[in-house]
Amino acid sequence: MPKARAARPRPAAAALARRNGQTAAAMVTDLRREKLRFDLRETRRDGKVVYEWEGRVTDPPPLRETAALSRDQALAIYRFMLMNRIMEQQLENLYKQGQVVGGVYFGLGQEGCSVASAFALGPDDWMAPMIRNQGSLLVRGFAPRDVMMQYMAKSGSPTRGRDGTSHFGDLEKRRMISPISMLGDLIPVMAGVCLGERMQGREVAAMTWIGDGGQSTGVFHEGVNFAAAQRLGLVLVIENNLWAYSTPLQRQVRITDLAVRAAGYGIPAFVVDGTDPLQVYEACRQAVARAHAGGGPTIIEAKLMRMKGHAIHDPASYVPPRLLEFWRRRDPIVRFEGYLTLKGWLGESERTRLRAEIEVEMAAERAAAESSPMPTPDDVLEGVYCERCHHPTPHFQGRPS
Amino acid sequence: MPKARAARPRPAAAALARRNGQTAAAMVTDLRREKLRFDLRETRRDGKVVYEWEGRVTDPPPLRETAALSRDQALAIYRFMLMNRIMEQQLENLYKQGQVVGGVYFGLGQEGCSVASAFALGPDDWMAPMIRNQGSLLVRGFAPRDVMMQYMAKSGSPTRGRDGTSHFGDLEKRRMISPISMLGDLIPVMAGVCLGERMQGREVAAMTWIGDGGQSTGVFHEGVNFAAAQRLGLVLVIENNLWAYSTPLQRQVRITDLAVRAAGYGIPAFVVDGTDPLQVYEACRQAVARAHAGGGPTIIEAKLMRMKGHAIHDPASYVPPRLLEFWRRRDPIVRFEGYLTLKGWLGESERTRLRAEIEVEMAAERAAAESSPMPTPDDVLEGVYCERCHHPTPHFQGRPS
Amino acid sequence: MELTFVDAIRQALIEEMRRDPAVFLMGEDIGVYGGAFKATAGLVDEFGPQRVIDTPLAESAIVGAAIGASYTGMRPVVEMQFMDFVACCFNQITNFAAKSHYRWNAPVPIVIRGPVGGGVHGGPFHSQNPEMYFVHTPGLKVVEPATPGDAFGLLLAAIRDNNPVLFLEHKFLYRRLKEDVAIDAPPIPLGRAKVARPGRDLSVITYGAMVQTALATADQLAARGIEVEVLDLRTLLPLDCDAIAATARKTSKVLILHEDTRTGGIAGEITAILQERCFDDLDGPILRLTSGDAPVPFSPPLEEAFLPSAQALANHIERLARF
Amino acid sequence: MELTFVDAIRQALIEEMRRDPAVFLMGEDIGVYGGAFKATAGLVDEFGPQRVIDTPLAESAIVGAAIGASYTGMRPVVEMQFMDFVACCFNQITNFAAKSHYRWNAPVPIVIRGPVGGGVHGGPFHSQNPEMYFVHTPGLKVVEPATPGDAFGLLLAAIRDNNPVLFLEHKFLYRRLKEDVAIDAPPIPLGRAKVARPGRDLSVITYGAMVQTALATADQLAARGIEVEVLDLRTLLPLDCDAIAATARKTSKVLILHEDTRTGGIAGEITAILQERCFDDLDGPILRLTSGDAPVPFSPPLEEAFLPSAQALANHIERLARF
Ligand SMILES: Cc1ncc(C[n+]2csc(CCOP(=O)(O)OP(=O)(O)O)c2C)c(N)n1
Ligand SMILES: Cc1ncc(C[n+]2csc(CCOP(=O)(O)OP(=O)(O)O)c2C)c(N)n1
Ligand SMILES: [Mg+2]
Ligand SMILES: [Mg+2]
Repeated sequence: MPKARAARPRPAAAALARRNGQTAAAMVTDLRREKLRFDLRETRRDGKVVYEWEGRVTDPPPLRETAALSRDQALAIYRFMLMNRIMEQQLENLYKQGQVVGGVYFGLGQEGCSVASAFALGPDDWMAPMIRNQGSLLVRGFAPRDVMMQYMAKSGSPTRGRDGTSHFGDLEKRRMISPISMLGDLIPVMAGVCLGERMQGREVAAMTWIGDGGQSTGVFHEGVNFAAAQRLGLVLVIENNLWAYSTPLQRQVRITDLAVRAAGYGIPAFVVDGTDPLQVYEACRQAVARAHAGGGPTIIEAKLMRMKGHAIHDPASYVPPRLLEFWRRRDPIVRFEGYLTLKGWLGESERTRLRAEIEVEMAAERAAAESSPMPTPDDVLEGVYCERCHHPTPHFQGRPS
Repeated sequence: MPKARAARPRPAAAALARRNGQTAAAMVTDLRREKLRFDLRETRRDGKVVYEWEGRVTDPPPLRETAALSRDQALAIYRFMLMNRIMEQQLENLYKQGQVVGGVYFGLGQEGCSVASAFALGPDDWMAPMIRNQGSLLVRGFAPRDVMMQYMAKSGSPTRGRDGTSHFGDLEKRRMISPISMLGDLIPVMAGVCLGERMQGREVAAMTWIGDGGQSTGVFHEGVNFAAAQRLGLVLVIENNLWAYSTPLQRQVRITDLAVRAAGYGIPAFVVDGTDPLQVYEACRQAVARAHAGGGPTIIEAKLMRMKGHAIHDPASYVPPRLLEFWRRRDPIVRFEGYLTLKGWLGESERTRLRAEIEVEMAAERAAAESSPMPTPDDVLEGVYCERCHHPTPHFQGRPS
Repeated sequence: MELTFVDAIRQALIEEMRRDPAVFLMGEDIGVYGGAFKATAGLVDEFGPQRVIDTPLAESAIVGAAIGASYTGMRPVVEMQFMDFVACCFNQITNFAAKSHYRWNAPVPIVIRGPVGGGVHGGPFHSQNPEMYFVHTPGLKVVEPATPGDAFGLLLAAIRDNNPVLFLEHKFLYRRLKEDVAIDAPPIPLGRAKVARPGRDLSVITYGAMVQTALATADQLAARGIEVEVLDLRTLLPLDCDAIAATARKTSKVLILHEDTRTGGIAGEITAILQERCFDDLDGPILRLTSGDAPVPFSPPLEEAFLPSAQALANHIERLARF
Repeated sequence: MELTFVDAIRQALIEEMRRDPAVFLMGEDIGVYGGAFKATAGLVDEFGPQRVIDTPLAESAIVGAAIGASYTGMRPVVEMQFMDFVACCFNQITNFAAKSHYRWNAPVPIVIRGPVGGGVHGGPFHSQNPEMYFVHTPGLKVVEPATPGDAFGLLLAAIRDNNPVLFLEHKFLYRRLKEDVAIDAPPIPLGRAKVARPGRDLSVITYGAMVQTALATADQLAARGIEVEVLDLRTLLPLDCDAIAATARKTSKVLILHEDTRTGGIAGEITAILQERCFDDLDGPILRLTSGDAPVPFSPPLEEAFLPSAQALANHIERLARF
């Protein structure tokens, strides 16, 4: 996480623009170097309905350079991506050993998007992860053991075993909101976070993610529109990974680029290659800056592919194998490694060392997670209500306007 | 209502297009002759927060000619518009005499839109009115007494006093669905009507309306997207009358033309002057034809103004008077009369005769409504369930595909 | 200060907003218009459009944004134009707000307030009593006052509470009740019922507008020698089980009265509590008088037959008294 | 045919779709994937993507479209991936579907089915029992079977019913129960409870997965000389009041068991019914054993403590038997 920055009072110009109800010019900026379409064909094979894909499996172009990232920042992103991947390998391992309660969700192939987006946030900003954003949790300062203990339902987990997966948060230190399972509901909540902050004199960014599936929900529309109408600093990353569970994009919507929806809210949008962390970072950086300036929400559509099933139990046999093959060539870690190598920022030996270092760290995290006991049920019915155990406190900086 | 037409089997081409998930080119067709914006200023007067409007009060351009309407059809639309207005005058009168239960809702200034849109439907098509679409009820074959009795909560009303206002329907004869109060919920329901019809071998249009207010609801988004994804013949007229109750458009959205939202669904849209019934008819006619051809949904944004308060109790003092003045010059009936006169389709004497004829008819309708008794409560708890009193029956024409 | 029921609510909002800059309002038409029932009339003039926010017509966004703002330390009070519309933000309330503190220790100090109930010919979508949807959702609190004074004092408490509170205002009372309200009195704690009328023969347990029906009927029956105790629940979640048990023990006979529909209404819950707590104290069956199991009909004669009447209440009481 | 609980549901869908072309399915991932729990596995292959429709992720659209299709004479069966998500289409169900016939005589023959309940460590959003939200909504029917045979027969009846039916399938049973199901048997009428085990000393009234708990505990207690009657409600709305009264009259002692949370749960309703109908027949208080008033916790030891256990049931029964 970048260093703390002084609180930003809302600039008067932005306030004026907001009061005048000025319409932002809606525009979609496409940062991609390859513009892909994935038209699946629904057909029958041996009497079964299946999807087919007839596109060509090609090699990806180089990443898109951005001036906004220093060497150290780029390497930090790389490290988080690696941690993300290795942590998920450990989770798979824990699952196979029967140490996980319920299922495991993977962000394989999405690490670059998850990490680079969260990396664009400042310490005053807020975020709320979705289930595949385990990388963003790491960026935000959570330890792999937190994630592991959530999956293992341990007493040491952030929710003390009350909830699982990435369903946790931290209001005080890390400014992270816990999601709920119902997709879309985070969006107005994050808009509300910006509203609350604004009323205390601060313009902040509030980042959350949504899938191609989740953006069909009504609450997506209500939330984005609310943020637009109130010009709140929502930064919404649509991770368009082509599938909502088993349902391909073309059964969900009649458009190809979900970013075009931004026009309907009068807000700007980006389309980025979600396997290129540089593009993701660049778009999110701009969106966050816009939020800080009181400019309102931004949508970033990241095109990528969910490289595993919906959860660990799902073999994803509905996915045409060649489609997976296409995306396997776009592994974000491999691509980013290529970039860093080309820049001379990452040598073979550093890479090996880093990987080894993370493996060691992860083993320690895992050991710590495993050593946490299961919760005891004595207080299972307590804490349903806040009986003055917490003290919600605003911190006003200047008058709310 | 136009004459009955043979059932339309769904054309193979459309089915193919649908199966291939072909994206419709999203385009907005603007039929207006004057492109207006209404930027209100929120300010203070005598310590009170008020809205001001600084635009100029101008005269409207002539209506936009359409070849699609014959003289008889144009006169029929005119007649319905007049009926709509005179019926609402009677309703106001009934209210003042204390004969109405609850409030009355008016479509003053919106008659042209309400009537001309419903006029574009065929007998196999479906519709569901919103509260200001009392004109469309008349077009669909309901009698003024039906509307009056609903407001008076009479036993003879279509709902036998169980519900009020335009909350009624008719599954068998008029293919009209009763709305509920919660705005937006009709939209997926009407999509479902198209789906049900398609499964029985028919491509139909299902028309409903929504306000600038109601289109902020989540269920609007879910419904339009569902219709687009399934290419269902939803014809959605957005009556953008600049106010949702007391809330001006610019507090609801950060866009000026709600029709731009269509692009986010990959469907076509029209923008029309809602006080010009010819434009409204032309757009709806095309949308209905598209629905019949299996082409999917269309959005029609009609720009107009609610010329009274939200309901009869609301003096609408939040509306800047000059804004009302501007729109008073765009009275749809006056404008349409001008057009019909110019065409030589309506002379002074015919106009007087027609008005008198409707007045007489309306007095008779009113007398009939007044003579209906209030309901008796003997069966107040009955009919909550359908205990084989009705028999939902599909009528298959060809195989569902 | 002499205040009608709705003005007591308005006054409570004003007091809290003056006292605490963390309190703000969101809802449809609550600003310049002052709300469909004028519960926020003039508040935008005093507190400005930044603290009295006219929102888009989108209940899930409103409640969602309130939850989000509350996470930053604010105390949003949300108006539903009619409480019937909570069905449009049901997920935000029951899954986001209600489970937040239990799951991850994050309190959600929001109030969702608005008009409920029938008797004004609002029809099926403007007359509902949605309390049981929320009484059955752990993590929420549910309040329904019966007098201007209670409305005032309970709303103060609801706003200061750290949990999501549904504050249900019976619209029949808005302008029909008026009383002197001490606006400097402390909040009335949530979770405490009130004996609205003491009596020895039989207890009527009720809340909201039905308290008036119960009191009127009790007066009537007193003339015939039946002394009815009326317990006004005031808070429906958490229920004041002690007060419920106390009145049952005192009179040995209980009738539960509610305007909400019958099956699954709160009468069942109270009956179960009494079975668990006071089985040996009861001299007659626990009875209930409620609306019928149907949507609320629009037409006056229908609605009148649908709602529990004073006459029916008197009959029930007399029957139970004879037991 | 030997069928697991989930396969009995699948088979019922197949039978109805073969019998009646008006029946079709909508839901998330029910087509090629066959549903999150495989309740529709292979159905898209037999009936095609036009009758087994994979929808966008949008519960209000799905239920809304089902309502619309039903107005044209179709009989849609909608799957909620988890019944917890009904909160996202609450308005369509409770205000559009439930009130349609009463308001304007338009029946809404739809079924909304999907998995409910805990015991599988699904956490707060994949374990809920939402029945009371719907039991308290006039115009709906609510069904929750406890055996494969009942699941099959009741689903046939639900699909043929002209009203909106919530069909709740306890996911704990999906693959744990298996029995012979006569797929040519007639539908099992909605609204009729079943004596799952006759007994003379005490009645346990329950439904869903708790029927298994009740039966196991009853067997255990029989060894200690307590003969427990187990009444499986099967339909929660409309409740089979006659069967409820009959078992109470027979044994004179009633315990109500449900997995749903306590306050506002169906135990209250049944208690109220018994007070009204059987006050003089009861020899002890009507007791209830339920989950606690909290979200369903995720971790196994927490969830186990949260859910009603066989041990707690045995204790309650013994206590009541001694009364
Ligand atoms: C409102 C709601 N409905 C249904 C579900 C069940 N569900 C969980 S994930 C999922 C698919 C989500 O797809 P997408 O949003 O594209 O996210 P991805 O898994 O691809 O990251 C579904 C249907 C849910 N969580 N919330
Ligand atoms: C979901 C929902 N929320 C709130 C309301 C209360 N309400 C009724 S009409 C209205 C304003 C509607 O504005 P608009 O959609 O623009 O329609 P208009 O009255 O201008 O025709 C509101 C807020 C409602 N009916 N439904
Ligand atoms: Mg996806
Ligand atoms: Mg409007």
